[in-house]
Amino acid sequence: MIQAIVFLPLIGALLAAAIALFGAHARNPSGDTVEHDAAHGHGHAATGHAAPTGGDAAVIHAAHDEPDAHDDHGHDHPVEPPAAGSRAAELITTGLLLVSAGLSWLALVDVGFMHHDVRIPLLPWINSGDLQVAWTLRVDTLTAVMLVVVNTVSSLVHLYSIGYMNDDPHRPRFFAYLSLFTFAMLMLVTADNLVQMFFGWEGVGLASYLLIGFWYQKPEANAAAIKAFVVNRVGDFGFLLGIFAIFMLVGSIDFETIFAAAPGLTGKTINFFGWHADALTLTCLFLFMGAMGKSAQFLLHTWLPDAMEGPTPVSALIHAATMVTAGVFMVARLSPLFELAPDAQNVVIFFGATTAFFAATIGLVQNDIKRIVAYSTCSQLGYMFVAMGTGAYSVGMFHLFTHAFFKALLFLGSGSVIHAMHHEQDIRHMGGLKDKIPFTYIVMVIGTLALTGFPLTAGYFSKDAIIEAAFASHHTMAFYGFLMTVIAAGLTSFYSWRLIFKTFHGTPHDQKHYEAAHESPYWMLIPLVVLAAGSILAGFPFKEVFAGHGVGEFFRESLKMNPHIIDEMHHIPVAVAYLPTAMMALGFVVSWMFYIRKPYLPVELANQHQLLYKFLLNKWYFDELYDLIFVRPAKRIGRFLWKAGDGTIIDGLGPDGVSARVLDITRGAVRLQTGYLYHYAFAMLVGVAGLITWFMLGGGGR
Amino acid sequence: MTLPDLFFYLYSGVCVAAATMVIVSRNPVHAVLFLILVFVNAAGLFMLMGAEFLAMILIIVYVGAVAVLFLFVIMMLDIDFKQLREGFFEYLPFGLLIGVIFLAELLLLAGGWVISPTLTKTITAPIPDNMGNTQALGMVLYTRYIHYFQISGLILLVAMIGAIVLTMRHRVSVKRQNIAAQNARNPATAMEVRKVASGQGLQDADAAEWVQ
Amino acid sequence: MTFDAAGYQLLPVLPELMLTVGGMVLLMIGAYGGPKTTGVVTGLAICLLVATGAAELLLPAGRLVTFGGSFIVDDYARFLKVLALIGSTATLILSRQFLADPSSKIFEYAILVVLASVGMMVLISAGDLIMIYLGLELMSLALYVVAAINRDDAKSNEAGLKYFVLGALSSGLLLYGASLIYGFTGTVNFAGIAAAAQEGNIGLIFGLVFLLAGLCFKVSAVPFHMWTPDVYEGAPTPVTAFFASAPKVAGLAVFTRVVLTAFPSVLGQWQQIVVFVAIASMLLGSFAAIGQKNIKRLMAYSAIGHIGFALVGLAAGTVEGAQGVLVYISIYVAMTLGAFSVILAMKRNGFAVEQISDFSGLSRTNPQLAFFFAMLLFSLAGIPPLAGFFAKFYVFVAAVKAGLFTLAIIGVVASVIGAYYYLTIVKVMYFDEPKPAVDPVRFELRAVLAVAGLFNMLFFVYPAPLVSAATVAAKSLF
Amino acid sequence: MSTVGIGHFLSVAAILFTIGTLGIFLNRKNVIVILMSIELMLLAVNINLVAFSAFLHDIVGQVFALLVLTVAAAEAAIGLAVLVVYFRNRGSIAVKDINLMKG
Amino acid sequence: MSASIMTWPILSVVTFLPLVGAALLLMIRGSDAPAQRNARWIALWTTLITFAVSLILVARFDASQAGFQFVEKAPWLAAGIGYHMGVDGISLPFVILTTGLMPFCIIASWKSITRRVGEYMMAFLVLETLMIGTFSALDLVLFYLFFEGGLIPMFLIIGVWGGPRRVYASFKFFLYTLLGSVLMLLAIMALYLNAGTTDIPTLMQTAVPRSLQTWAWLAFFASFAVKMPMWPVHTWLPDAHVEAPTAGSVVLAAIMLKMGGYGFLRFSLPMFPDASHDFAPLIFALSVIAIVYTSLVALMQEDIKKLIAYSSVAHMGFVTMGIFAGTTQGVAGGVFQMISHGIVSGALFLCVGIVYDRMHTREISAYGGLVNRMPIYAVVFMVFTMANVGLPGTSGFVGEFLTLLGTFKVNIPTATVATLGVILSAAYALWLYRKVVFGALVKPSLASIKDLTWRESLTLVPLVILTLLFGVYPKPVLDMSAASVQHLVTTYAAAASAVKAAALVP
Repeated sequence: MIQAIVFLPLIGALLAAAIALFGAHARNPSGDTVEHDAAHGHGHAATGHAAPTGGDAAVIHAAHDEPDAHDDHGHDHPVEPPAAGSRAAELITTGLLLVSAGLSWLALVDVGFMHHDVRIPLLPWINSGDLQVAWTLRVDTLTAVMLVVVNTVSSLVHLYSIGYMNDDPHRPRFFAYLSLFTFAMLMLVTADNLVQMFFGWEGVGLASYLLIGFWYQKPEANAAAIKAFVVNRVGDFGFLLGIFAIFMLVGSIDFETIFAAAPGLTGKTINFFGWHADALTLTCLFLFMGAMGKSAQFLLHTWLPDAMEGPTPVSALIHAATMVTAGVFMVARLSPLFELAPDAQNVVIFFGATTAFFAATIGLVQNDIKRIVAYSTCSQLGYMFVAMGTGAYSVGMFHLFTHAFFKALLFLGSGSVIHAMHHEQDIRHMGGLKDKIPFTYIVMVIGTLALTGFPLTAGYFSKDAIIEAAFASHHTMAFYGFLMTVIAAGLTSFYSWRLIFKTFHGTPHDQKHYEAAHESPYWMLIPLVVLAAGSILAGFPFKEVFAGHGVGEFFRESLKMNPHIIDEMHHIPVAVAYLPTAMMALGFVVSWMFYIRKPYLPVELANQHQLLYKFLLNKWYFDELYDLIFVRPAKRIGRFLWKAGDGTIIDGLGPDGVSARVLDITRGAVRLQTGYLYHYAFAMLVGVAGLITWFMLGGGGR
Repeated sequence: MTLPDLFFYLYSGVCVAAATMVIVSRNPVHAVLFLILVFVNAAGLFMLMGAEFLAMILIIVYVGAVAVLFLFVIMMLDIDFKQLREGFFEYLPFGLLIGVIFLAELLLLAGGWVISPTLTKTITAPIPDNMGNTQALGMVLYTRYIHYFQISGLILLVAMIGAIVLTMRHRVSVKRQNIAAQNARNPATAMEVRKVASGQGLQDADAAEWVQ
Repeated sequence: MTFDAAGYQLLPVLPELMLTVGGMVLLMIGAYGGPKTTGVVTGLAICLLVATGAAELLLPAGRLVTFGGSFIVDDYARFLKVLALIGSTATLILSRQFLADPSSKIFEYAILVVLASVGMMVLISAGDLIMIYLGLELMSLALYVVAAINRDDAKSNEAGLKYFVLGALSSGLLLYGASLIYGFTGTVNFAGIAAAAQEGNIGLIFGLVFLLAGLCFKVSAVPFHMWTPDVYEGAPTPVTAFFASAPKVAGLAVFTRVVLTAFPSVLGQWQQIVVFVAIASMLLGSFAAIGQKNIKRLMAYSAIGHIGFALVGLAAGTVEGAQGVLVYISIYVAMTLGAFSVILAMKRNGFAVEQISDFSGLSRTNPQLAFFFAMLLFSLAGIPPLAGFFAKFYVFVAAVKAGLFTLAIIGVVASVIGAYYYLTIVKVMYFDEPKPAVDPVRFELRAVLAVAGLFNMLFFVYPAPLVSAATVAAKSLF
Repeated sequence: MSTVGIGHFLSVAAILFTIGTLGIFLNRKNVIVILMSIELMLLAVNINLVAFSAFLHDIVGQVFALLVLTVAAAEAAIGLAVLVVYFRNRGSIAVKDINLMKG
Repeated sequence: MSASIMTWPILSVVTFLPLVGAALLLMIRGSDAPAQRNARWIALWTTLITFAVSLILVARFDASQAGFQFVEKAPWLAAGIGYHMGVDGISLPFVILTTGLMPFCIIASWKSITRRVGEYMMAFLVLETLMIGTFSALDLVLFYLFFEGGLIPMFLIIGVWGGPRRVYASFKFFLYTLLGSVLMLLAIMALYLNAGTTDIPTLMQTAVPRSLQTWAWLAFFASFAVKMPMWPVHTWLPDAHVEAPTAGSVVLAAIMLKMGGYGFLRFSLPMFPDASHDFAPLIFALSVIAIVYTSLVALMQEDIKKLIAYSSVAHMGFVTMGIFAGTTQGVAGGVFQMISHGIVSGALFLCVGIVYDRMHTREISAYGGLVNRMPIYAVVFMVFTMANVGLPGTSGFVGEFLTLLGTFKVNIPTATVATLGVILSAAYALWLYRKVVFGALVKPSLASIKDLTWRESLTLVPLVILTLLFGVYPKPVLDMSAASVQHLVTTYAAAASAVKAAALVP
């Protein structure tokens, strides 16, 4: 069963890829014809090609004429017919995913409640000396939860995409990517060792790169894709170092072995660039760095908003529900290590809390509908890390679980809006859509309620639990975490409602698009319904097993919880327990004031605090900062090293310089050969005189 | 100062002075004459050392043959002496410096020679006391040192061949009269009648033959 | 004084006698037959040289000494004589084309080569200073003449003149040295010198310096090399090929024999000289060759460089070193003969071309010629697996073993610099656009080229014969 | 023997030898003088040989000198032959003109 | 002859078979179309048969043994310098890599080489012999022969069939590598004189005096560092790669660079363990510099091949680092990285060659949007780009991971800085991919560019499969070398600990 869950998406991906490739190949002549024609003479070849390339020439032509036409989406010019077998690819991948999702739920029940943990060895992988890495599927409760999240969201996204991508000619490729992503994610969550996890980790990175850059004709998409990959790699840098450190300490990268050996590592130190760091702390920090990259935490978050260049289902799948939670999952998976490294936990809390707050502040002023949701995602991931840092891993997982539903819902809902608005993403151009697309409106409101933690929605349970855990925790950073999450709760509420109000309420700002707006097809609506249901229902039934006393029973060995945190969470002051709800209400009220009641207020506020507004609007200037301190220096150094380092210094002093000197000496040597007899004779005499002088003066004597 | 000493200084003084003149005199004829002077005085030095035969040979061979050969060549070449007058002193200081160092070292060496028992032990052919220099030489030259003699003969042969090869010329370009051949000519050998195809001229092979 | 019959056998000099007498017979044939016998005389001379080589090998084994120790036939002498005779033979073969030219039908050429070969053989077998001098002069006088043998060519004359003047100067130096050695040891015999030189004094060293200066001139080692480029360039190409092969063998042979058998006790002194000369030669050969445009001139600098490498082996002053020298010179002779057969083959419309740029695109117009030449050049550069590599290998092994690390390092660096100009020619042949094709290559050139080229390329397959012969030869010196 | 010892003869030889070499490389005039300088050098060698021979009482030196004399004559002959050929071609024997080839 | 030869000298056959093909090529006269066709087919069949025979080596190889197998011995140059061939787990993968890649090189040159086809093929076949010989020689002089001999055909390949600056590049390549190697030659001689033999297995057992170790190590280092190439002697590589014809680049990157790494493994570590231990910091420093420096330089390249060349330098940095870490993972990773890089960089150069054949330019700026017209090409290129980046699941990851893992145990700062390469490689490789393959196809010159032909697919698809296979299942290679690597590491560690012990004694 587990194999089926994991590999069905891969099969789907391969089939879809094959279809995509054959389709693409069919549309583009291979070079064989060139060679064939060449055999008959080039003159004919040239004219022979003119006809079949006519269509493409048109594309190029169009692209030349309207370079700005690509500002939005690459498929504005659907001149290419969809590849043959597109529908087949869609159905195959989606069908396989649905099967996989169904099986995942079964697995959750089987593992989580029936306690049938499994480890399935598949193949040996990297064996070298004491390093023994094998492909093994490991399913315990933690994994099972992730399987459910991943497969459910993924299958719904697949389904949704059938509608959303309906007029894209490259659908098979899209579905291949989606399924590939799902497979990689499944490999990640079922990993039995760090390296396999890293495989999945990078695999999702690759899939996300491909998906973000799906519209490869868009320069922004390409840039965003690279950015996502490279920033993630920065995180992976840490992850890898973490793996190395663990291997150095434990001699293995198997989870079982590591966890068994972890208690023995306390007190050991590693000399890291002269810093005698506590081994476990350092290792955990390295690993957390990986998590930061993948989960877009503060400092490594910059790729996430840009990743919104990808198609909306991608945003939903990868950048909301699944991939970004990989970091959270990783920390949860490695809870036995983090539990032993309180300093590292503090760092986790700090970054989580900071991200929660920071992303929320940026979300306040953004205008791109997907970016708002993206910053919201960022912020919510911060919440999860706060939970992880406090040792309430199950709580973090709970939020991960619920968040997957409502965030996917929000993204897909946004997609529905965008679809309705003909790929308009700026909320300033929207407004009043609730009448045009009421269904979408309803699900978006549901999602917003869940996100903001409206009582009894899924988010309410998980998010409040996190805030409680932060309050209850005894970590140094815990209070900071508590404070930030509470503030962020209010901000979240504000910007979420802002989005709803500006999109669906008020007056339409773009009449043309507004008139044309239409409800999405059923392919898209069905997933929305399912997710909406999940957003409401995923909380309460699971409250006990994730954040209540059922945790130990449910997760068992898969998480090593802070032993007291759950109890202490239940003994916090009532005021604190109500604080998040209050913040949510406050946010709603302010938002309502700003955007429904007195729409001029935000403008005035922005004008009064121009600096702050700009600061937030420009995302705390992080992109600019990174550009200034990393990207541009790297390029400058690269160019310098190339031209000055390689060119002037190494080649100049090395081969080129030496050869120039050799030529100089050559010129001198040749000049010595004057052609005159007397010079030749003189040289001989000087030679003899020199030698006898050498011996005469005793230099050569014995 | 004994008489031999006096003669030594006379001979050597003239020798060195004449040698200097050989290389500095502008007229090569003068140089040859100075060279002869050198040789004659060197023969005197040989005499002082008891090598009469060599002294005689020096006069006969060098003065009689080599120097005359030089003179002969100089005359034959008909050199424009004016043209030869420049450029002696161009690098003189540096050249002289090297020469002086060179000479100083050689002189130091010359003064350092002493006869030692090891030397006398290694001597292979002591000069017999009971015969003259010429006889002593004659005793070994054609017996013990016959191979040297033969090889020097070969060297002279080479010199002879070389001189002939280099200087004796059968100029190919010069047409010499060959009366017999001319008389033997008849129309069959002197003429050839050819048919030349119109517009083609002589073929290459024909042309080559034609030229010959 | 009694005639010591035991010391004056003629058997050891039989090959020399054969060659001498044969040469005179040929001289008679030529003198009476006139220029039209040039081809016949040359052909017979080739046969004579081959027969002499065979005779040399047929002499009784072991060390034969005659003329009171003046003439030594040992394995060393046999090895080098055969090598020198190969060089002479090959150059005569290569000269056939030149001699076929109506303007240079000079039958004396072959006779001079034969007599020069006698000189070389005397030189190689020389057991005392007088023999060295006589052998050297016999060889050199013939060489002066052949250098200038192209009477109507100003360059050839100039080459002869320069060679003669400098050669005479070097003879003078050598003689002066010989006289000092004689004076300070009381003998001219190598064994006697070795015995007397136990307490090496400054006079002896001076003599050694002068003597080695003269010998360095013959092998064209820096700073006594100055004649080489001009003479190589000016002399007719077959003569240059001759200069580059056999006389070098003889020069190096006597050089090695003198220092190893006459001056073993002052090894420290002559080693300094040899090291200095070797370094200077390797460097100058490598550097100056880069600036050359004329292939013959380039080969001259190449020769200077190669002599430097050969002297590296000698500098070691050991059996290995001598063996290295022998292997080196053997392989060098093969390489240089091959190279010169290519240079001789370079004729366009009957005119010899000798600028490096004339080789442009040779690989397209005459691929085989270009290929063989390229392989020879790589071999000269010392790139394995070609023979040139092994040549360098043996001398450097000897140097390293003798602890001459600096010399070895400078040597290998010089070989890299030297590789540059060989590569330049390969580049011209292979990378550049072709010039008009060269004339069809004569058979004998192709034959020499094929033998030399294949020897170069396939030496590595079965190096044992040459190497073991060289070992035996080297051992006979000690 | 008188006060004039072997050193004196050797010194004369050394001076002559030096003059000979100087003659070769200081001479910018004509090749014939160079040939004469060579003869001077060989003469110096001969004086050396004879001196050593006399003072060592060894005949070898004189034999050597005799051979040197012979060979020197041959050498002179060849040298002059080369010179003649050269002159025929170039019409000059100025040392400075012998410069077709260089570099 | 040794008794261990199994019925026939299989290793020599593999080594010299290509020469037979070259000899056959010699017999082809003329340069007309049929002659060219024959030359191509002869070369292809020769390489294929060689590959097939080399597979027998694999089949008969006993991976559990650390020692040399298929040993052949014959007297040769002198006592102690013999013809001695054999492979162990470290060299066999390289032999197979060589024989395996050569057919691809021949096929890749099928259409793009139209001038002097026979000579071209001959050069490649001779080169193949020399490369196989380098990896299977068990005598230092023999090794040197093969090692250096490779310069000649490569020089001609770059120079005759290369790009516009081919003269500069070929000379630089030749002289640079030669200079490094001649110093090694001196060290070989010193070793010969020390041990009286150049037999590699014997030398591995022979203790070398400490001072000689230092010098010999440096001399070997000079050669191998240039060959690798390591920073700062790497500058010949970009030039050589850029100017070489496609197959030349492939051979250069895929095989010839590996000779350096192989040399470190075969000589430096086992023969000079003390010196290796002493100089490991130097190697670490140079490797790390290479990784970061050349990656940064690669970021700024304007020429596709140059970029890949610089990335090769960076990847070789991982290799040297791993080898001198001296740990099992480091060394095994080094071996694997070399094999993997052989496949991947070779394939990348093939990819470049494919577009070069169509457009005759390697300027990155001349391309863009190829995916629109060349979807299969885009996929293939993507696979290799990702392998170059070191994405898990591709062979590139395994080697990089192992070397870093192995180094981390020994030297944390080195491993840490080297890991930065992971980030930078992603940056330059993806940037290249984006500029060349992604984007809109707006350049008119590219409008009618064609996708892969069957012949091109034939060369690339097996490499794709290998890249992915070794990424997911690297066991065949790792197992093949495991025993030998373990043996190497054990002896090295023993020597190194002896050094440490000696250092502790006051």
